[in-house]
Amino acid sequence: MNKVELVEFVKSIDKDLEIKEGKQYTEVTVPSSKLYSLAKQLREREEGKFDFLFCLSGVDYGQDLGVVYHLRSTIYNHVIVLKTRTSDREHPQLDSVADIWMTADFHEREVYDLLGIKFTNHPDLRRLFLDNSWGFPLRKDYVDDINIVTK
Amino acid sequence: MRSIIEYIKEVVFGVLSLLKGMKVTAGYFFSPGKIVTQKYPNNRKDLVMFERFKGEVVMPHNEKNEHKCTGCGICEINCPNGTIEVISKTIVTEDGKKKRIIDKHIYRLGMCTFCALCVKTCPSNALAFSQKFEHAVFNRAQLIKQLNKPGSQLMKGVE
Amino acid sequence: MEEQVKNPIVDEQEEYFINMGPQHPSTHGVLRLVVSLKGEIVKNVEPHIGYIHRGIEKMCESITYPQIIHLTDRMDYLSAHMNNEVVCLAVEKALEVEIPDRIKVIRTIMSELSRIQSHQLFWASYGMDMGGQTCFFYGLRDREMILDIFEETTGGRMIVSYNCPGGLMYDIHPNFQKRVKDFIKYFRKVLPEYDAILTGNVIFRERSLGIGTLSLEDAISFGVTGPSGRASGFSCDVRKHEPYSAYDRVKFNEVLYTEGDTYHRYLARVEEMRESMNIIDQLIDNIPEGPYAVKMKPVIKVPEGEYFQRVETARGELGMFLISDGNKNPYRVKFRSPNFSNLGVLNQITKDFKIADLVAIAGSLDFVIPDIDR
Amino acid sequence: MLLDIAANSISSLKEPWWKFIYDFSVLTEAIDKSLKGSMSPFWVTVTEMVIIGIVFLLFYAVIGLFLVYAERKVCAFIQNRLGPNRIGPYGIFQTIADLVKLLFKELIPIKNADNFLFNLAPYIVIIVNFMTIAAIPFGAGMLAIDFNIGIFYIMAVSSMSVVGVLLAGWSSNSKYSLIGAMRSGAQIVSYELSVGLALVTIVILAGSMQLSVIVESQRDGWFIFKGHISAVIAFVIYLIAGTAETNRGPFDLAEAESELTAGYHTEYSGIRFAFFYLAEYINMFVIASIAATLFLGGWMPFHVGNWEGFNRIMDFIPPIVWYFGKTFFVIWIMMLYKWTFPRLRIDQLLTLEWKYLLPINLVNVLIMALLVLMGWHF
Repeated sequence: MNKVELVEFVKSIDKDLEIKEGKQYTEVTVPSSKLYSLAKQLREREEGKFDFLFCLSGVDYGQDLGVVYHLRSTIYNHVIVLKTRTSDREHPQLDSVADIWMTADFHEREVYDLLGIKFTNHPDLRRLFLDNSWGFPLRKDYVDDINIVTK
Repeated sequence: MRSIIEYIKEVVFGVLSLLKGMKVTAGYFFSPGKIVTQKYPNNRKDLVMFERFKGEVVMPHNEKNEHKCTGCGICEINCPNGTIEVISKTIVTEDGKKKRIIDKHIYRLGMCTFCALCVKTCPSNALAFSQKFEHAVFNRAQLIKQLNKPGSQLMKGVE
Repeated sequence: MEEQVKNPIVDEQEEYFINMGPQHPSTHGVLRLVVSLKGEIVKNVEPHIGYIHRGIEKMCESITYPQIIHLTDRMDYLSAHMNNEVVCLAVEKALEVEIPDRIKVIRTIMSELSRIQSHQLFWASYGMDMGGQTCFFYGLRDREMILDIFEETTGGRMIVSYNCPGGLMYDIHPNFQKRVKDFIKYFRKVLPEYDAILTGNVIFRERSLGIGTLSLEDAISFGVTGPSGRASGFSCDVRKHEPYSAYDRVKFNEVLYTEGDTYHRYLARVEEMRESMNIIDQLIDNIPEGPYAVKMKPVIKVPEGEYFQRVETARGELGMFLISDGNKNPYRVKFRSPNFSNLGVLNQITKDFKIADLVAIAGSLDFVIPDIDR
Repeated sequence: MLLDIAANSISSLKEPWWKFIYDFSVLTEAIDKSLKGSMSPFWVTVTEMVIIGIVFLLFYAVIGLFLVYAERKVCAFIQNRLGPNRIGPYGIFQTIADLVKLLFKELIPIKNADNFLFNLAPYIVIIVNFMTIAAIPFGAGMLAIDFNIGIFYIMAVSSMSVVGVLLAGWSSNSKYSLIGAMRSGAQIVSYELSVGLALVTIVILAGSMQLSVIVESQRDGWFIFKGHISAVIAFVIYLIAGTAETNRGPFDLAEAESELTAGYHTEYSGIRFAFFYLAEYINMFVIASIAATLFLGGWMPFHVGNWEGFNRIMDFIPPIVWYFGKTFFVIWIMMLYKWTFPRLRIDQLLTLEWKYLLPINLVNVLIMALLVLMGWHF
C-alpha cells in the first residue's frame, strides 16, 4: 500500500482523524479516546495488518504528554505512525494496547516508569527501571539536583 | 526390528559426534598453536599498544617545554562529561597587547570516556592520546591531572 | 521489590521462587529473573531490570549530536559500531547530507566485523551456558583478532566511537585491509571447528532442539527481531528491507528458519557469521577512494521534525526515534533497543521447561543488559 | 625407638633394598617383621594402621593438589592458554597457594542452616573418599587391605558419597543447593547400576572379585584386550557412568554453575569448600584407578604373548609407574571430555542411563558371559 492508499485506509476507519505526511512516514494524530479502537482496527483489518509495533515512545511535549506508536506490517511492509496526547499532567491516562501487540507490555511499562503515563487495562503496570520513590525523569520539568549537573 | 536399528544408529551417530568434538580439543591439546595468554606484568617491556590506542589525553610538550594549547576552550565545550576544564588568564605581552593564555588545563581522568572528541576538535592539535593504560591509583584526587606542565609556554607560530 | 511473598520456600501451589541474578553466572550481566518453579519446572519468569539504567535517553536531551555517539557505544557494547551508526544515519538523514561511498563501505565493513565478534561472543557464552567451557575460550580467542583490528583503526576495542555525524573519526589504518583479509581466511578455517564442538554435538542438539519454541505470530507480536526473530521465520533484516550504508550493493542471504527453537536461534547466528564474511569479502578489496568525513558545521543543528532511523545490530532492529526542535540538542531521543523487546518474550517461551532450559533459552536470546536498561 | 625399627627393617630385607620398586611386599614384610620383634601383636596392628593412615593422608593431599593443578594445566592447553604460571616454575605451587588461601578464609555461618549436618557433610564426603582408596592396589604388594570382595567393597563405599552431597544440599537452607543435591541423588542412584554392571562384566571374565587376583590374572594380557568387544564397551560405559558418579562434567548437574551457581556447595566457604573440591578430584582418581586396574591391567606391565625380549623391557619399568601412567591416562581422557562437552539436562541424564547405558550394559554382560563360556576371549 502506498501512502495515498494508506491515508484512504485510515480515513475509511475513522474520517475525523488528522492525517499528516511526515518526513518519512504517514502520521495520524488520534485523540486518546479513539486510540484503542483505531489500533485494533489497524491490527485486524485485512488491508492493514499492522502486526509489528516496532517502537513505542513516550514524549513530553511541554504542555502535553504523548505517546508515539510506530507500526509496520510485516506482510505489506507499510508503516504508519500513531500519535496521541493527553493534557492531564497530574494523572495522565491512556488506553493500553498490550493485548493487541504483546511487545507493548514492556514498552508501556517503560513509558509509565519514565513519563508517568498510566495505561488503563495494562496487565501488569509496575515501574520497570526505577524505584517507586523516583519522579518521572523523562518529563521536561523533572528536577534532580544531585544527579543532574548542568554547567 | 527397525526400531532396534534406529536405536543403534542413534547411539553410533551420537558417539561419533562426540568423538568429532574430542578430536578438536585433543588436537589443540597436542598442538596448541598460538598461545593467547599474555604474561601481563612481566611483558611490560615489550608490550606495544597500537598507535591510535586511546590511553589518556595528554598535551605533548616539546623539549623547550612548549605546548600548542591556545586556551580556546573548544575541547571543554565538546567534552560530553565535563572532563576538561580550561582555566585561562590574561597577560600583557611584550608589545603591550593583552592576550589570553592558558593557565591550567585540568583533565579529570576519572570522568573521561575516551570519545576522542577533544582530540579531534582541537584546532591547534594540542591534545593527543598517550599509550598509557595503567590508570589505577590509590587516591581519587590523583585522577585529576593538569595537562600543561608548570612553566610551559605556547609554541611559537601557534595561534 | 515490595512484593510480599508469603512463604519464601513454598507457597500454596507448591511453587517456590528463586532469584536468578542480579549476580548469577548465566544472566550475562545484572539481569534479575524471579523464577517461580515447581520442582525443576519453570512456571513463571519475571525479569527485573534497571540495575544499570543510566538514563541515556535523558542524557541525550542535554548534549549535542556528536556527543551522543559516546553514549550509544555503551548501550549494546557488543555492537557499538552499529549503535553509533544509527545516530549518524539519523542526523545525516535529517540534514540531508550526501555521504561519500568510502564512508559507507567502511561503515558496512566495520558493522559486519562487529556483528561477527558479537556472534563469536554469543557462541562462546552460549557454550558456557550449556556447560562447555572450552567454547568460551575458543570464541574469545578468535574474537581477539577482530578487537585488534578495531583497536588498530579506532583506538578502542569494544567502545569504538568510530562514527561521527558526517563520516568517520579517522581514516582506516593502512593495515586494515590486510588484517581483515587475514582474519577472514583464518576464521573460515576455524568455523568448522565450532560446528564440531557445539553444533553437531549430540548433547548440544538434544539440549536445544525443540526447546523454547517461539512461533512466528508471537515473534512478530512480541517484536522479537534479529537472529532470534529470523529463527522463527520473521523476515526482519533491516539490511534487506531498508538498506542503509552499503548494504544495497552487496549480495547476501537473510538467514531464515521456521522452527524457532533454541537450536535454530543458535544456528541463525552461526550462519550469520558466514554471511557477514561474504559481505566483507565483497567489499574489502574495493574500498573507494575519497574523504573519510564530510565537512560538517561545527555545531550541528538538526531541522525541526521527527525522524526515525533503523539499523540491524547483532541482536536485532535498533531504532532511533529523534524529535528535534531545531536546537543543537535533540528534544527527545528514544532508542528502540532490540534486547528490550526480546526480553519481553522470555516468560512466554520458558513456560513448562526445566530450569536448565531457562538458561539455554535466555542464552539463545543473547541479551546484553546495558541495552535493555539503557 | 623408631630409628631402631628402621634399622631393623633395613637389616632384615631379604633382597637388595631397591627391589621394593618391583615388589612392595618386600618392604612391608620387612617392616612388619621388625615391628613384631619389638611389640605385642596388638600394638603391631595399631602401629601399622597408623603408618598406613598417615601415608594415605599424605597421599590424599598430594594427589588432590596435583590433580587440581593437572586439570588446570590440561584445560589450559586445550584452550590455547598457559594455565597457572605465576607461583613456582610453571605454576606448580599454585594449588598449594590456593589451599593456604582457603585455609585462612572465613567459614561463613549460614543463618537457619542445620549447623550439625552442615558441618558434617564435607567430612562424610572426605571419609567415604578415603575409604575407597584403601582397596586400590597401587603396585605389586602395595595395597592396604586385600579383600576377597574388593570390587563389591568399592562399589558399596563409593556410592555413599551421595549421602554427604545430599546432606550438604539439604542443610544449607538454600534453594540452589537443594536442587543440586536432589539432582545429585537421582544421578548417583541411577548411575550406580551402570558402574556395577560394567564391573560385573569384568568380574565374569576374571572369575574373582579380589582386586589382587584380578590384576594378577592380567599378567598375559589386559582385560580390555582379552575381552575385546565386550570389554571395550564395558570400559566406555564405566568411564561414562564413573564420571557421572563423580559429578564431573558433562554430568556436573549437581554443580551446574551456569544454572545453580555452585549447586550443593553454594553456601560453603573456606576449607569446607576445599573438602568438596578435593573430594571431587580424589573421586575422579579413584574411578580412574579402578578403570585402570580392571580394564588396563592395574600395575601389570604391557605384555605381548611370547615376545620374551619385549616383555623383559616392559617388566623393567616399575609397576608403580605403570599404575600411575594408566591412571593418569584415564584421568586425561576424563578431563578431555569434561572440557569438550556441554552439560546434559537432568531428564536427559536419566534417559541416557535408563534407555541407553543400562540396556547396552545388560546385553554386554550376556555377551561377556557367552564369551567366557565359549572361551572366545584371549
